[in-house]
Amino acid sequence: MTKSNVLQEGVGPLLTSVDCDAARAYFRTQPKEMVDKVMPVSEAVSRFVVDGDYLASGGFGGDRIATAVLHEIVRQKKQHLGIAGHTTTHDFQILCSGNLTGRGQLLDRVDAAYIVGLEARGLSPHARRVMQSGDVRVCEWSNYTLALRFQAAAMGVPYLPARSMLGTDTFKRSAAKQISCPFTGAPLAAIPALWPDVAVIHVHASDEFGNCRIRGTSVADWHVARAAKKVIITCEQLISNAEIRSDPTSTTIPFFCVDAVCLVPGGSFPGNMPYEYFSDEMHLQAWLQAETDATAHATFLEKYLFGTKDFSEYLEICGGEDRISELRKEELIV
Amino acid sequence: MTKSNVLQEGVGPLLTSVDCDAARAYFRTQPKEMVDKVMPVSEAVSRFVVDGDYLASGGFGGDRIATAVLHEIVRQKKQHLGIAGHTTTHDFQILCSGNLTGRGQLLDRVDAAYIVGLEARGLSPHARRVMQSGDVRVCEWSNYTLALRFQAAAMGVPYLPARSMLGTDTFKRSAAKQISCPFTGAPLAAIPALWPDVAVIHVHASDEFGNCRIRGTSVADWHVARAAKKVIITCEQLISNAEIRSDPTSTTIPFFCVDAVCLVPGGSFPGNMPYEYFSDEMHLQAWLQAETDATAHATFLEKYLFGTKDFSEYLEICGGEDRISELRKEELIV
Amino acid sequence: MADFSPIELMICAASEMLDDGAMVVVGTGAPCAAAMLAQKTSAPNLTLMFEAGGVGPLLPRMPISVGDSRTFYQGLMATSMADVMETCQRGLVDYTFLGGAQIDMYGNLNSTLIGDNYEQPKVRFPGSGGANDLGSLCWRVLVITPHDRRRFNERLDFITTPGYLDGPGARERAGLPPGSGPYKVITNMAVMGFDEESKRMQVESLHPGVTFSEVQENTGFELLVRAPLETTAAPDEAMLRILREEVDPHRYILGRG
Amino acid sequence: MADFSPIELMICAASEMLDDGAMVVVGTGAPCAAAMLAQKTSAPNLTLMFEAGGVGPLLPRMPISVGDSRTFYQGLMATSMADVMETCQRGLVDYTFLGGAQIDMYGNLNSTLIGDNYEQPKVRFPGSGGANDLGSLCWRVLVITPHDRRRFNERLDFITTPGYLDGPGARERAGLPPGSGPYKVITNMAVMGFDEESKRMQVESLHPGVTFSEVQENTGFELLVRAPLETTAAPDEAMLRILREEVDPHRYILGRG
Repeated sequence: MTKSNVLQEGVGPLLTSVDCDAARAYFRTQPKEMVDKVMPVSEAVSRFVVDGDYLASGGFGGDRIATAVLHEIVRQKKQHLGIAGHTTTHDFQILCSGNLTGRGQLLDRVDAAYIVGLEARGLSPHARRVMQSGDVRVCEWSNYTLALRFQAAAMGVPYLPARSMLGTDTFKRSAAKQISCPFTGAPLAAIPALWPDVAVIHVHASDEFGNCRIRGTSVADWHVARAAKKVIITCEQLISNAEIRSDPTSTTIPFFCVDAVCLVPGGSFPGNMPYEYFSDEMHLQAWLQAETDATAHATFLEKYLFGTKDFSEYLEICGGEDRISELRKEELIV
Repeated sequence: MTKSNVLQEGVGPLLTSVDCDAARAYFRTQPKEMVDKVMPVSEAVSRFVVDGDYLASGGFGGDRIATAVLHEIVRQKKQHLGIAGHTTTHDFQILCSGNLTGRGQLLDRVDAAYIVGLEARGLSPHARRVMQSGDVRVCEWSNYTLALRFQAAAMGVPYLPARSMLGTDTFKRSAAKQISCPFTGAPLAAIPALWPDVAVIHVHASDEFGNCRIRGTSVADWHVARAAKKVIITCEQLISNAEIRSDPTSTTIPFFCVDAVCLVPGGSFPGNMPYEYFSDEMHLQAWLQAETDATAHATFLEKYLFGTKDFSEYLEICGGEDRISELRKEELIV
Repeated sequence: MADFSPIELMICAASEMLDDGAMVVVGTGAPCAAAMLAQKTSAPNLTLMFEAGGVGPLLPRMPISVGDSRTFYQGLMATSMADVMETCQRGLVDYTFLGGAQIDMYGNLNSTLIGDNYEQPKVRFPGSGGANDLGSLCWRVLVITPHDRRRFNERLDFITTPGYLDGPGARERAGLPPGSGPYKVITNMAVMGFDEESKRMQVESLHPGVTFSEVQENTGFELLVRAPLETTAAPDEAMLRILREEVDPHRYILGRG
Repeated sequence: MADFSPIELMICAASEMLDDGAMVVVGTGAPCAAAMLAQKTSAPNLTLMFEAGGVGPLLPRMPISVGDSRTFYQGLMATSMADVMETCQRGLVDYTFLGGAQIDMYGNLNSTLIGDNYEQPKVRFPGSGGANDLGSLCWRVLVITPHDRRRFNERLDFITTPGYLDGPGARERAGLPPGSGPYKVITNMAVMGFDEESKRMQVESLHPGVTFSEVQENTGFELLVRAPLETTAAPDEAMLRILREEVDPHRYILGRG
């Protein structure tokens, strides 16, 4: 078959398959009954995250992130995972805790649009060590083109065209191709589809079957949830199916995309959860600070992550409901 | 520039330009201030619908349609319009009232996915006469690919790939092209972007600037509103900007896409408006029945359309608020 | 044996083809009745979707339009046409129901026009609507249609929606998803499937009292026969009662059949 | 003349470049302050957008993340990253603000890495984020950055985000939208634009008290000069008061400058 249309191509590694027929065959066989999918985070991670899997982390790095699932992935010492880094910040930093800390290698490949940084908060020294070690395969993207990769997968097509990335080293180190438009002849970037093995997404509310609502910006999660082969939802609130049915316009993710539903109030902590609580900047700064020194980092991770049995214990030593209450006030201040 | 990738192409006419640079240049110069855009339907149509324009009609044929604008386009005897027929039913039938009725030629080109029919209600004899006359240029599409054309335009790219239409006469009579995937080599349909000159969309609520909310299915309107060069909104309700700001997640169409906002309660009549009123099946049947006979049709159109000065007069002779009240009950019945 | 009309038999036969836990995009009329009946009998976990964006409604009444508010009444999600179609394209949707003015031996469908001049057709029909998309992208296509020679045609005036096109491998060569295509055709005379090898239409069961030659006489192309040729199972009283009393009490569909 | 800090001057200069009625995608920090200041002074009808999906917020405080809830606090719309980026790609967005570890004479930006071994970089930065998209798709790119030779580089270690690439016509040849590209670079020393013909960076105005040779000394490539070379307008008291009291009363940004 001809691929004669390709004018240039990036040299970055394609870390996942672009075979939409294989994805179709997978989705065909997945169960689609409305069954109760509520389970603890530990069960969701042990059942649905397998060594070698490629992950997508919902939200926007430190905003509406599924912290509990990310922690549990590190606690369960999952190995050789891939990750889609479309503005991954604190979520990326959490996963990096499984690299270069004497627990094997959690991350071994990264599609990078935004990694190692925490936006205005600065860079993560440990995430930088991981990414400078040479142990992790990297492919470059931009936030939009990485979002577009999920969109292509959600649409069930092998690629989508865009006018971004062209002419830069970001393109050269990506796995995109430059093609010419079949209508105008103009150059376009062809952005390959990305079907993650697992997506972890924190939402405001879900019913027991996985019909979910998100308030505020959806970032790329509408497409991520549809693109991923397995989806673990954590939610602030479990609501009834009748409540979902009372306003179907508000459903962002339908049950047939979802494999596990975990009730985790405060679950985006220390990240921001719109309309619920603001980010805990003090805790995030303490984490960044700890990473500047190897011993301090080990002690910090032992205290907060490896030494805690679950997210609620972590939240408790971070100040528990009192701290969340303060962050609720912060969220609601005009 | 090379277009060597094209394996096959439809022979249908491309009724609009696929030049995304020209569309960019247009959108750049459009005013984007938040100004009061509330005006009567007659003013919106006379200002924003120009002879020769290509229209997109929001909603789904007989569901959430901008009846008042469609009537006014016919009343103002606009000529030589194009229309995107992605399940156009009663809306298409209304526009056909400007063809073969001694008032020149309102429609002269159609991108057809679903035209001349009214779903379970049967076919429109007059719309069929128009489409069988040979006076109207036609290009075939499917509902999804026509929706995808709006999506491509909304995204600002000249085409999007799909796995639909391939192998059929629908493809042959379309303006799509068959290309090979730059990643897998597999055949795909390339669906060209469509930027309508004007879109007419009925929504539940808008503020004076054109920030709109839609409840229920959005059909293709999210993309139609973003693709169109000019957008005329009719709404059941005008709400304050403060109300819009109280729940930004509910905004479907932002003000910068919108040119005119017209308050038209009952504005989807005789179509269905979700959560408001059901379709008036008696009136729709009467319309279909009238079309079976030329004289009866002329009389019917004179009474309901040409002889009325605006939508509220039309609604009045159809039974006015009493009829809407009945249809409200019908909508809410379990 | 219970007493039933041809349309009742067609709806009951179609409903039994829908697996529990499957997803199906339905239209108005008989397909919708078949899906509702399946939900109330053998497939309580069947998820209904409508092409304009309605997902998982608790249907209070038959929709009149596949975009009307009944298609998402107490639904799980009210979304866009593209979301529904892309769910099909992604490979999640098991079944869809389609119809048309003409069907050929490969299950290709015509709902666009009659005549040989495209520019000035003898009869213009609505066109594809969502049919081409659903027939391209869902795994299995079901057709419920009256059986006569005018419809069951050797050669379509226009292929609106792909069946198996011109035979084995043609869908895949065109770029349509492998493993998808026409599944069953249910008429007032028989149930037909498609031969695995030739992709041609074959009779699988005759309705009670109908002979094969009657079916062949009403078909404009040569039908294959699957051995053993069976008799379509008659619906039982319980199923008919649910169809008549719960699915279509106002006889919107049953009244026409 | 009013007393002001370099960061105050940079923010005020940037704010005056934003037309009323324009749309701008902003990040956190100084760009956000400049946009807020413009809204409160010369451009009340400026629409702010944030790449994670926030549109038209009434910003109560500076966002810490371009995805945090402040970016759509009392906003006009809370949408997706794709919607914002596609609004840029469609041609509606006039301005964006970008930064980076390195910038060259064509306004290309590096925010990916330092070093010559991609697999094992000396320093790994976050990468493009939305920068490449915004720099490709918005009409005009503004850069607010400290001025030193380490940043203003002859040759970037990595072109993360396109400026004018390698000169006139290069953006268009690559497929980037015609007529788009770097617009102004605002530093603690000067305001620079880009020469229409050569697409090279040129000094347009020097900040009060700064000489051209000081600017050139702190720049790793040859700067052009637009004639007549002007002095950057000093912000007036009213503007400074609004910046200090209304835009950044907690000195989140001003405190760093």
